[in-house]
Amino acid sequence: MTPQIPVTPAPALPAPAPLDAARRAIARQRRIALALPVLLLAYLFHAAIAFDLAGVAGRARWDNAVTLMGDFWSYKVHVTRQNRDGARPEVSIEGMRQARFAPDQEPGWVTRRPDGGVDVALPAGNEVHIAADGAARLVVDGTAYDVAPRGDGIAFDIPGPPAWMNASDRRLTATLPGARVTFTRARTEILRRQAGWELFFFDLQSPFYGRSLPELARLAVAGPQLRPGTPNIAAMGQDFWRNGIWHHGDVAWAMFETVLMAFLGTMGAGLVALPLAFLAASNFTPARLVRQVARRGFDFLRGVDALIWTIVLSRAFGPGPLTGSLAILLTDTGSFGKLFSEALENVDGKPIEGLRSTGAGALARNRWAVMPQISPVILSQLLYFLESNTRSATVIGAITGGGIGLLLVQAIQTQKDWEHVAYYIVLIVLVVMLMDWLSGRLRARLIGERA
Amino acid sequence: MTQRPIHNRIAADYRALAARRRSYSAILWGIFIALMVAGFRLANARSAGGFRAGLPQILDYPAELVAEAWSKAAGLPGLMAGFLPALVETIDIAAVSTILGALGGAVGALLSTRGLAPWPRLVPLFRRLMDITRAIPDIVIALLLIFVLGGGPIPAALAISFHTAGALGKMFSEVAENASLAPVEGLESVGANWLQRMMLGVLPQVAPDWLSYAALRFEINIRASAILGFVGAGGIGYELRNAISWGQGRYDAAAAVFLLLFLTIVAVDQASSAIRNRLTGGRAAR
Amino acid sequence: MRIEARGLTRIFGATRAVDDASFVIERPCMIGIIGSSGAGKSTLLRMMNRLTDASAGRLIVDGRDVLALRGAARRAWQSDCAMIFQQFNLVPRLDVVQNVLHGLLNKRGTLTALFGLWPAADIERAVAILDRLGIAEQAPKRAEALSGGQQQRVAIARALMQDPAIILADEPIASLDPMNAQVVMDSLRAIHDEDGRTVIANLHTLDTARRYCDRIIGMRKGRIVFDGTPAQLTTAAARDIYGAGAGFSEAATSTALEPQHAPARDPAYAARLLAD
Amino acid sequence: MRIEARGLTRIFGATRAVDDASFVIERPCMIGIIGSSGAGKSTLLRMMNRLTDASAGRLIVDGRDVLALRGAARRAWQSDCAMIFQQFNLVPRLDVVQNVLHGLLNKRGTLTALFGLWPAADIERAVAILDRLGIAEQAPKRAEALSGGQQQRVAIARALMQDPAIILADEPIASLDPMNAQVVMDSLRAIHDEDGRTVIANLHTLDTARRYCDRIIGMRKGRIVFDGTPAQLTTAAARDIYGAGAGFSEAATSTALEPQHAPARDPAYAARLLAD
Amino acid sequence: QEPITRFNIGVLGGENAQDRMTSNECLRKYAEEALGVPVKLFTPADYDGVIQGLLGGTLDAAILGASGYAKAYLTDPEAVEPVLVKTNLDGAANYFSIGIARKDHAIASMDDMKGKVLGFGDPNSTSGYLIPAVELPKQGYSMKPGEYFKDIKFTGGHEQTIVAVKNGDVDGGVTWADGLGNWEDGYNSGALRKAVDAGLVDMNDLVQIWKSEPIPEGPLVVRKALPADVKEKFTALVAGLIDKDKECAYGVASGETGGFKPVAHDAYATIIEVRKLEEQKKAN
Ligand SMILES: Nc1ncnc2c1ncn2[C@@H]1O[C@H](COP(=O)(O)OP(=O)(O)OP(=O)(O)O)[C@@H](O)[C@H]1O
Ligand SMILES: Nc1ncnc2c1ncn2[C@@H]1O[C@H](COP(=O)(O)OP(=O)(O)OP(=O)(O)O)[C@@H](O)[C@H]1O
Ligand SMILES: [Mg+2]
Ligand SMILES: [Mg+2]
Repeated sequence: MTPQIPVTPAPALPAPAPLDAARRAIARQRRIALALPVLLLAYLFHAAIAFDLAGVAGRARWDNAVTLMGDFWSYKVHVTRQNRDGARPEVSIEGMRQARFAPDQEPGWVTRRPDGGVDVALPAGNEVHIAADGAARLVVDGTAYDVAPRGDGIAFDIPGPPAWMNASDRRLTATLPGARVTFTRARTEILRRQAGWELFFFDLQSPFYGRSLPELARLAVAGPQLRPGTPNIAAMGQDFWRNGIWHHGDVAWAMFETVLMAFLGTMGAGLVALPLAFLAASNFTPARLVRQVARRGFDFLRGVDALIWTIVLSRAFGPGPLTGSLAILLTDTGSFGKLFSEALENVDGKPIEGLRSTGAGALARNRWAVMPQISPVILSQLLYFLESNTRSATVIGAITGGGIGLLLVQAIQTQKDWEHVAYYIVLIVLVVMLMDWLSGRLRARLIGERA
Repeated sequence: MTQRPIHNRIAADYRALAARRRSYSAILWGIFIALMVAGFRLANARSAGGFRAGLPQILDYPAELVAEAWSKAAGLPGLMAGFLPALVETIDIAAVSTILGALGGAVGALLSTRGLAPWPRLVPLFRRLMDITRAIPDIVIALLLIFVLGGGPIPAALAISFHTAGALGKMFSEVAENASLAPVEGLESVGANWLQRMMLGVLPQVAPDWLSYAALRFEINIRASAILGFVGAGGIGYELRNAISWGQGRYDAAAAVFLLLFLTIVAVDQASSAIRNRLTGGRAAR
Repeated sequence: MRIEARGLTRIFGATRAVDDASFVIERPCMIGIIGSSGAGKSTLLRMMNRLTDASAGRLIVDGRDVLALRGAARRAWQSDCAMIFQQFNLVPRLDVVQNVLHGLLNKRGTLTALFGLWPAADIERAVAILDRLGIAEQAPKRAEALSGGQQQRVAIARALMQDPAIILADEPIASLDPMNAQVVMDSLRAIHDEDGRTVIANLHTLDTARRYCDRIIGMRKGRIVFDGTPAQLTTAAARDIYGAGAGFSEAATSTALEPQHAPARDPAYAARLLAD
Repeated sequence: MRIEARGLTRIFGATRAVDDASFVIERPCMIGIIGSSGAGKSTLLRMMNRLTDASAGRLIVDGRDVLALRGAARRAWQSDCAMIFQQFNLVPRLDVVQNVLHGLLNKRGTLTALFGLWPAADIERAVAILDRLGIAEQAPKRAEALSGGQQQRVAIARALMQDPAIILADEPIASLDPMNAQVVMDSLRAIHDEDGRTVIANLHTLDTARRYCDRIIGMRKGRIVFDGTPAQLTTAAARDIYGAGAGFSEAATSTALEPQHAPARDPAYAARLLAD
Repeated sequence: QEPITRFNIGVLGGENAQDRMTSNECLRKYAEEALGVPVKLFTPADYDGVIQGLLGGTLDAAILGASGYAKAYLTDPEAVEPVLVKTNLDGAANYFSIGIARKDHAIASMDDMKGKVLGFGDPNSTSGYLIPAVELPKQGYSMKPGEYFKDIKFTGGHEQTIVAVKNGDVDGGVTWADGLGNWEDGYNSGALRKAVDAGLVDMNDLVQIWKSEPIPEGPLVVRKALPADVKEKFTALVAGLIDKDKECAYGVASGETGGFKPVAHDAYATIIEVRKLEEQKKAN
């Protein structure tokens, strides 16, 4: 297509003014459009340097991340032999005393020898054999390595240990695919990684452990009572709830405690803040001083984070959900006070004047002309905060209060049970999403607002 | 006299309606009060200290802190100056995470807003993803990242960004939903690609509201980054934790950090609400 | 009831919004107050209802100065002296009946007022009044869902609910279209005719004042410059009130639907309104 | 350029918005599409511009089916086939020149538009086009600050900036007052006359179509029921298109400023427009 | 003194909250039997939570760290009194601060740390900061950053210190161990042992570069304001726990133990002095 429009620039233009104006307009836009990203990038660059991004990237332990990710969905079975007393090797999950396998429960890859020794099969065809006297033979890719505990260390004869082996005369660690084997004079330990959240439903003490789903379903409706006197379905519920490893009952309580803190804190703050908000609203409190005091009070309550309030209050109320609730209550009284007083300042004065003209008293005016106007604001703020406080309550609990946050943070800090961490995170995310959804629904129902 | 039955019927209907409404709200209030009372009693019972016993002691701790800080008041300005770098780090964390989070949120919002999304079928997927990022408390991400990256500001900034992206994404998307599609369609008709349509057709419309939400978020993120300091993610929160957990003897430092943090939060709060008011011309952002 | 204003004055900063206004109302009648914008009409009515305090002067009603009342006595006077506003001043989110019942807030106890536990008789009366004004069907709707004319009638119903001796109306039809304006003015007139209440209405159009009122008060710059019957309100007098030049045309202030239309003194209509 | 529509069809749920529409445009001309609301006029144009996908049919332009184009090729076609909307569809917060320059989005890189890196020649051309449409003075203003008629001319300027072979206009004057409507229609006609571009405009008034178009297509319930010259469009034919009874009066669809006004084929005016 | 209506025990330690609850559940039961009032366990996340609880009177008993006891004592000498201390299997009631470094960094002792970076844990920790910060300068290693060590960093906790040493973020670090058992296992208990068991480090890669004087184990404290008979009963219960229920005693002591033996305030006089010293240093 050939342009048929006769476009001959400058000379034909009647006046250069519009063109100049247009050029200036474009130039201004160009300045803004270029300056903004440049400023942002410059700032981020500065931050990257201030934060030592390069150094951190260099020091990042991606292998830790891999371990962590792996631990999220897998567990380790420990086979441990105490070399001191020559005891029988024990097999347990994550080395936990409560999760020690009874002889008949032991996994198939552990084979007991009649003489008291044990053979352990590892992934990728590797094997460990431990003799009754503690002397061990490690077979990796068909090559055998012998290690024996001694009085002052361990004895082995391995010229040029392979890369997966970390050996000294006191300790030998073999990091193998899906397994780790450690020898010291005190103990020989084999860890084998298995996928899944073992014992999630029933712990080893439960008669329902190790049964398949169809089997459990059958037991639930019919079949012999595995715990005489209790129907199987009830026994299953009890065993699940009182699971000694995953503590579902306690976790549920902790989760509930977290939601409780959020609920009490938010709603309590709403109740406290509402009357106070009138003091901070210029159209209800003409006295400047009172208003300023109220406002600065709100700023103070809000400016001190809930977490710090928790610390301040823990002296008076001790550990437990009460402190957390009150801390949320204090902070949110500040937030609500501000929000509500803003809502009050924005109320339409006409209905109030209408009521005043009928001779209605101040109480009646506030009840019938002010409340109907601000109640939608109040309600939607309350519900909005309820959801976000569920998250804050997790953090508060993590630091002093209790609840699921405490379980989570401690599980992370002790760096032991990552699958529990994953469990808690999933629970928290689900509950927060549920609260989000619920508060959206309630808002939509009660105020008729778009959810 | 013929109207009597008519307005009697209306009055009766209205009375029935009012009674229904009243009982509905009475039930709601009843449930609410019952929940509050039961919840409070439960919390009271599950706590080490009781509400009643604790109330008179509520000022013990602050009094202790203030007393010590007061007795060493002369040193406070010096202490505060000493904590400035940590404060700057906290603010940097908040700023970086607000920027990154806002960028992420903007992309998330555009991907998950009906009418704008380049892949309309994936809208629910992106929405759920944002719900999830929003639901994970930043402290969790920070703790996990500390495990990989070591302590310091970067895990904190990443953790807060992650959460911010989800939170802002939702708000941005609400704004974008109300944006007029006419300019977008206009641009589509000239053959503009998706990026051009969004940047030129949507962004100018939503920018004031988006910026105002981002300003609000910056304020929230300052607190968040101070809090993350508590778990070893650097910044002023770390100093505060050290001072506070040492207890007596270092309450002056605690007071200094606390004052600094409080003043910052109040200043940012005021600044952000001023910015928001200017951007949205008085429309409250939330 | 005798109402006497003596030297009513209200000063806002440097402006004398109402300046030494005096008049006597011997018996119930319908009074229109006219005047250009800023003449002080609203301020005068607001002083009478005690929404605005007077700077000086007295308002003597049946022998006592209502401007001196305080607290509960003042509110009791307000409940006896209803006010209707240009912008209706209803509570938009509440339903019509609740808005009407607000007229009783002064008379019922605190509990009723706080929890909205209205006696059945009150509700019936509210609906009856709404019916009288032709909007009973709207009773359960939210006030905000109604048209302007309907909302103003709800406001009138609230005023009637107060069962007041005097109804003050501050430009009741200024926000309404001509059609609704007529309905509202007809209602006010009927209230005066049938219930014998004094109605004082600020009006911004001459023809409305002429058509509906027994007596017209003209204000200019805060002062009462005219007080007489519609017949006495000549174009020259009007020009005086509005401070207008010779080019003044009455039509400029008109909002009438049909200028020829007669005031609503239709006996049949009055009978129907009286029926409750 | 030869444009041929073959059996264009678009189905929304159960509605056949456009049903088997076929026509051929052999050489540039100005075409008006008329039909009552919901007849499928907009859908037809939107399919041609590829804003809406067709359910069936082909649109063959110079031998290739533009409905089959995807991605960049599709956008290239769109840039060759400008569209003007009833609601202008400008970016309200951006200034007029930028809105006009958007016509080049498909031809210049994304970065150019984002950072305002427009070549000087582009800006000159944009201003020249604005000048041709008589709104050069508005160039630095925000689009939202302009009147409807001016905004529509900005939209036309954007279309011209695309330098398209075809201009589609979807009820370009429906939101405008008669005065502005005429200016806009005059501009469209001038563009056809002077540049030789094909202009296809949905029009909701018969007289506009008659006055400005060389050819009129009538649609009814998605189908093309009329295709001919204005002369062939008798009142009976119109009645057919609008599915109206004998009471049908053309005036009902008229928006003309003065019905007697001659089409804008005033040579002096044309010369002025050509001046740039 | 009025009789108590309930008895709250605070439980501290490096275990996660759930495990702490489980391992102290038996103590709770015994205490309920002995005292005849409801007994509850609380597991705040850090030292401070327990100390605040004791100071505020919401907790009645707890096992504190030595430094934690010092803090409680310095804040309010009338709040709590130490009654018992846990002993190791060998009967000693001590543990140690241990300096560690990477074997391949050619650091064998603190003498090799000159100009290197030293990592501490939490500044509130006895072994992770307080003790080394006092002992090292006495041995001639100045604590002022830049004087002897190139820098001194707080990693935030024992686990983090170990990881930091392993990653090379710091050249040496200080953490705790009971000093019993073998180095290659990370000793019998302590932060090192936990890290080794978790697979975070391999002891082959680490060397011990320093060991502190014995640090007294933290005491079991009870609130001073408690009625004397309650104190007596509870003390007697814990003191006799090892004979009554060995498993339970292990759980309460969070590890193998030789039982609990009486202790008095004097045992912590040094720690309190150290803490005061540290405070003064901070003040200057
Ligand atoms: N609250 C107030 N504060 C200050 N000045 C006021 C106030 N109310 C009224 N005025 C002033 O008093 C004068 C009279 O106002 P008023 O509202 O009574 O006039 P009006 O006759 O009702 O006018 P309009 O027809 O515009 O309602 C005006 O100059 C107005 O500006
Ligand atoms: N996006 C859509 N989804 C569903 N139905 C649609 C859509 N767009 C148009 N329609 C339907 O297709 C039919 C034709 O619509 P179209 O907008 O093309 O008519 P029109 O002739 O332009 O009418 P108008 O003069 O009102 O603009 C109508 O029935 C309309 O409801
Ligand atoms: Mg007025
Ligand atoms: Mg259309």
